[in-house]
Amino acid sequence: MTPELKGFLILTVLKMLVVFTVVLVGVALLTLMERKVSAWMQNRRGPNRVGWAGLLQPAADGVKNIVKEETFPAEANQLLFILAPAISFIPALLLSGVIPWGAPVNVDFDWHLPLIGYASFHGPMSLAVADLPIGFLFVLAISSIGVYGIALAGWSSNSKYSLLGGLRSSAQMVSYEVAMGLSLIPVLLLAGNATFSEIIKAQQQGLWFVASLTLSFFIFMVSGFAETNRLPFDLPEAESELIAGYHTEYSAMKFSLFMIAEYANMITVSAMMATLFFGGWDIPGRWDENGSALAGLVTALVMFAKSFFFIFLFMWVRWSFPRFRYDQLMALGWKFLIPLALIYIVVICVAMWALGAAGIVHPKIQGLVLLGLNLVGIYIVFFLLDRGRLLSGSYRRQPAAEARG
Amino acid sequence: MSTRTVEMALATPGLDERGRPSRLPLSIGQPGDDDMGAEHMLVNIGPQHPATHGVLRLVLELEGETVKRCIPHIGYLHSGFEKLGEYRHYNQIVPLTDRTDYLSPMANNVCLALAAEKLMGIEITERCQVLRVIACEMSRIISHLVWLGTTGIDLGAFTPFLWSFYQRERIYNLQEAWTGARLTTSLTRIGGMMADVPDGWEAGLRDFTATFTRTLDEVDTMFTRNSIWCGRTQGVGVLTAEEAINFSLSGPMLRASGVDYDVRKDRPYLGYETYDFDVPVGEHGDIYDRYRVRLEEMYQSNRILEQALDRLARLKGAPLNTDDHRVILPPKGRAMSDMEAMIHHFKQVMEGIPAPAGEAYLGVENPKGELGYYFVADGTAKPVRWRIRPPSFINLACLPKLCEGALLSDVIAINASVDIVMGEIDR
Amino acid sequence: MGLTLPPDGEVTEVPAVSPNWLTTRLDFLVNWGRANSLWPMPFGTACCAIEFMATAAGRFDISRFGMERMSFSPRQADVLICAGRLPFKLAPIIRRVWDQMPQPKWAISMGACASTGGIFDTYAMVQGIDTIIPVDVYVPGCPPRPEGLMYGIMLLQKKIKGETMADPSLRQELLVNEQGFFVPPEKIDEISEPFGNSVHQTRSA
Amino acid sequence: MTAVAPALSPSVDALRAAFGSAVLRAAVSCGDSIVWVAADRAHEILAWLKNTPGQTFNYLTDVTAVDYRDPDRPLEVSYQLRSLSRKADLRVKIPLDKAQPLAVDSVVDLWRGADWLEREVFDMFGVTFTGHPDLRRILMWDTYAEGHPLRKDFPLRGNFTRAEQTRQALAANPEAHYSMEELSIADAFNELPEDMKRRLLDGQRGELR
Repeated sequence: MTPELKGFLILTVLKMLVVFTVVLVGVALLTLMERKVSAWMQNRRGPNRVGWAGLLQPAADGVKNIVKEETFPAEANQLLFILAPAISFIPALLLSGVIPWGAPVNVDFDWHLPLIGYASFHGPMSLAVADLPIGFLFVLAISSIGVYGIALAGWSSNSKYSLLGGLRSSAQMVSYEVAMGLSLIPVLLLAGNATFSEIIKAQQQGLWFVASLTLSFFIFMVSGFAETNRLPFDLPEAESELIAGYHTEYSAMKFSLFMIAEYANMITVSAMMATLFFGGWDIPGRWDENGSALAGLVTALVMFAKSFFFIFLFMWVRWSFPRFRYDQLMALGWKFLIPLALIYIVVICVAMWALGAAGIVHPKIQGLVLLGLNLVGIYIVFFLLDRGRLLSGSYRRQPAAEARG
Repeated sequence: MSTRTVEMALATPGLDERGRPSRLPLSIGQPGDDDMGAEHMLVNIGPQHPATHGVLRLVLELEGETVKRCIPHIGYLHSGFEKLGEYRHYNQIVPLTDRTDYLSPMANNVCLALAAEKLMGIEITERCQVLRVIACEMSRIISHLVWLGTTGIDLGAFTPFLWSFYQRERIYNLQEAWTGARLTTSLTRIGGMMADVPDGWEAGLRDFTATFTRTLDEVDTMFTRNSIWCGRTQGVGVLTAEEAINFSLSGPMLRASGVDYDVRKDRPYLGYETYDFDVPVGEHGDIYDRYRVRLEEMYQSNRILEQALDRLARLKGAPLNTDDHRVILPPKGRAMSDMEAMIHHFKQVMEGIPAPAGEAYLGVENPKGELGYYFVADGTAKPVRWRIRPPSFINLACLPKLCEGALLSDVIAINASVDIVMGEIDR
Repeated sequence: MGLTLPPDGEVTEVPAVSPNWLTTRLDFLVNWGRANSLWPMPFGTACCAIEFMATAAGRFDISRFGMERMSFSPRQADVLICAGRLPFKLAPIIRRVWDQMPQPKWAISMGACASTGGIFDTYAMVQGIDTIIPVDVYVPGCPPRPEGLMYGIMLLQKKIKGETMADPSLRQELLVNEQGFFVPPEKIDEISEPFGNSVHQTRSA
Repeated sequence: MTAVAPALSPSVDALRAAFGSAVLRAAVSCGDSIVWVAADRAHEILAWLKNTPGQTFNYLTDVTAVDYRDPDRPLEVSYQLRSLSRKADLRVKIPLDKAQPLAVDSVVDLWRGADWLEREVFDMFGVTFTGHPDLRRILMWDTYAEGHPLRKDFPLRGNFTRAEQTRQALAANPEAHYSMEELSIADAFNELPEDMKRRLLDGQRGELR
């Protein structure tokens, strides 16, 4: 093993430790944040008895769940029942490995370590655990594994509520996976690369993709909400209908794993939204290219802030909206988002070709042109076509005349 | 050709002596049914379920997520109110009425007092009437607030529940100041009230009426034009006017179907004919119209409250209780100093107020619908029969009809839109 | 659980549990977690359920204790709060919900009806849910004010903090034969005071 | 509450003209008009009241029954009718001799709202409503063995001891509260095997196994 490889491995392990720790601690804090945010929206206080301002609440929950009795329904398929939380938990963590959490940092070391020997590393180090050349496909592939966990949980519990939750979840995930994938194709077209860091570079050169691909961002965001099973798409665990949906029969730590997976998914999707459409760790002004540790830290903070905003958005939406009905959810996915994404791909392709033919090659100008195109598109989609009609499913009517008698 | 019924947790099929299954499959599939269509699942919702508003139990026969049949099972909160009432004096029944429809206790108290007064032929004073109107309309507001919040939860929106409970707490404060209890008010007595409102109470209620509609406006902003909300509620659980009448529905359920019937307008009591208010009537008979009707009713109740407060100010110092010594206890001071008054007090408390033989039915417009108390008396101080006409019991009876062909999520929404309270249904 | 009294004259030896430092620390940690993360299973039936909702709502806000996550699935619940009256028709349901809850579990009987039957001394009502499930904290009132319920919750927290994992009897499940959980009537009378409208009235008759 | 002495509803005279001796008597109590009719023609009379122009009692407010403290006095089933358009009320009462089997014709075919109300009267008083599509107990469970709670011969605390009540309640399988037969009785009755039909007609449904 060469010293370079050793250095690379050491750094990777370190990065893994840091990222996974941060994500898991983040998940714990997010559960608290969710409770605090909801309390804040609902004229309440939220947990504030344990630790300072309730900061230890997730710890108390965790301790309690670890020492709580694990129940196994008598008729459940024991193997799958145990496997299901793990299947939904692992992909959620894996996904956080490919997100670049900050600008590359120049690392330069040459160490002699006991047991390992010489290890050295020179050059820029990506702040993703693995900046895969197929990062993008990796995300799509792994995130669709998560649905197995939920579907298996629903099926193996041998409970009707769980079964319905699992079925709903499978249908929902499959449908929105398509929309999500399609919505990302314009990003690929524009970036010309599937690596996250390259996508960020493309946004640095041009505009952030939220400007040049606004509709894509919209589709991705909606699908992201659906993929994470968050309200208004939380049908698999619709509390008022299916008690707790697919995890009705789960107790203690197995149940916690589902919760951790949900919040980890939320972090990942938020980070992807930030990466793909809001320039990732990019700060306008381009001063972060020197690769210093300070730049890495600042960009990581910026990335964190962007993701945090989307996480907050998740919670904001959750505590504001009613839930979709199953057929409306399907209608939204198949009749609205997927056709829209397909049309949008065509539009972007044509626009790119036209830009190329017109000789406009400067990325910023290209982005501005696309922004104009998107504004037109938004107007058409939201103000001419939709106005809430497509969501109403099979039935719609004019707003009822004033109900006063 | 499969006519299999999926029964997973419901029952183990038993065998009779001859070894045949003693329990029949739920659906007898017709020859020619396609395989997919013939496979039904039986889902049991409740009695302990977040969306059944208590202990209602719904057995749903599902085909996929479509409800083929909905069979409500009630009685899980049957406490024997009517039987208990036969062992109580008329005034002792008042605390029981708190606990039937516990979402609007004061309106129930008022209904009981009115029915007993009708039975005994007692006139109440004008100030008492105004105070009872205030009690009824406060109850309507808090009951509808709970409805609004819980329906929001059932449809997935949690936040309005807490907003509406915040306003409910304000009414609780007023109730507590008036009656000493937050929920079980026992406000009325036959011929009058348990107590007059305390000093400064009107100002508190005025403050409430002036500000609480802000919450309604917020909810209105959140829901009324929300496309998810409209999609979930419009065209779901539709009942036409004829069906609604045939099902004996009452209250907002009936009015949302387009029947302009309100006990306050059509058979006025407590001088409701002299108040200026509108009765909102829907036209489609779906959940959305029920929502609109109830929301508007809260605004209208607010109007009534404001008018009643004006009258209350005019009637300051007027007598509260009727001057009928058969039913009204002598003042405490006299009972403590005057022998006759004390004997009278003692006899009235211990022996109760005898009602003349006869019977009386009186219906009032409760938040849930027409609440009717039906007394049969035989000349003693305890009723032979105390019958509650429970509006939500009768409204709920149309649930199987409303749920036909709906989706599972719709059943929850429909059930919420009926606005049931199990204490009243099961009694 | 209080339902098994030793026969007269027999002295039961309490096993001397020697609390060493590690187990007490562990007990402290575990009890701290359990006491501060009591997810309620709201078994709300009647009026008390409304007060329970008020407790969960803004002004009183049960979420401060980390209890705002209502587990409507008994599998994830820690404390069953029976809020409201319990008719006989519902008795097997609450027993089943209780059986479905994983250990450790506690029960709060909220309100007079759940604790004793309250004013409903009728043919339909269970006279106190402690004839059905073991109860840890009784909250009196008809209905109890939210403050009362919160006091009950805090009492339960105090009780939990005094438990030790070394005592398995705390987590013993009551015997359930094929007829379900059943306490003989004479036992009920023996350990309960006269109640109801008359001093001659007992729990069982 | 009004000072004007209330008069008997004009519907009573119309009923007397149409049905003669089937109208047993009529009275006014506290302003409500009450008419007693014979049980065997009750359904006919109620249908007439609902459908005849000029009567149009299209709204069934309530169905209930009264068991008097006097054991010789007949049990009365009471229908509270209302005409929404005319704003008129009428209470129709059917006296039932307690020595005979208590049975009345069901009015569910006239008012769907009578469905649960009649079931409740059946449950609480033991009055059988002939022709009711799904007559079974509604508030108490199907195997409830103590009797009909609102009858005067039923003690307030029930016929059994508390211990026995608790034991029975806990021994009950919650699923047994509704059996498959009950669920499918409404529309699958004709497909049932003969012996089961007979058992159901005898009222043996919902037995615990």
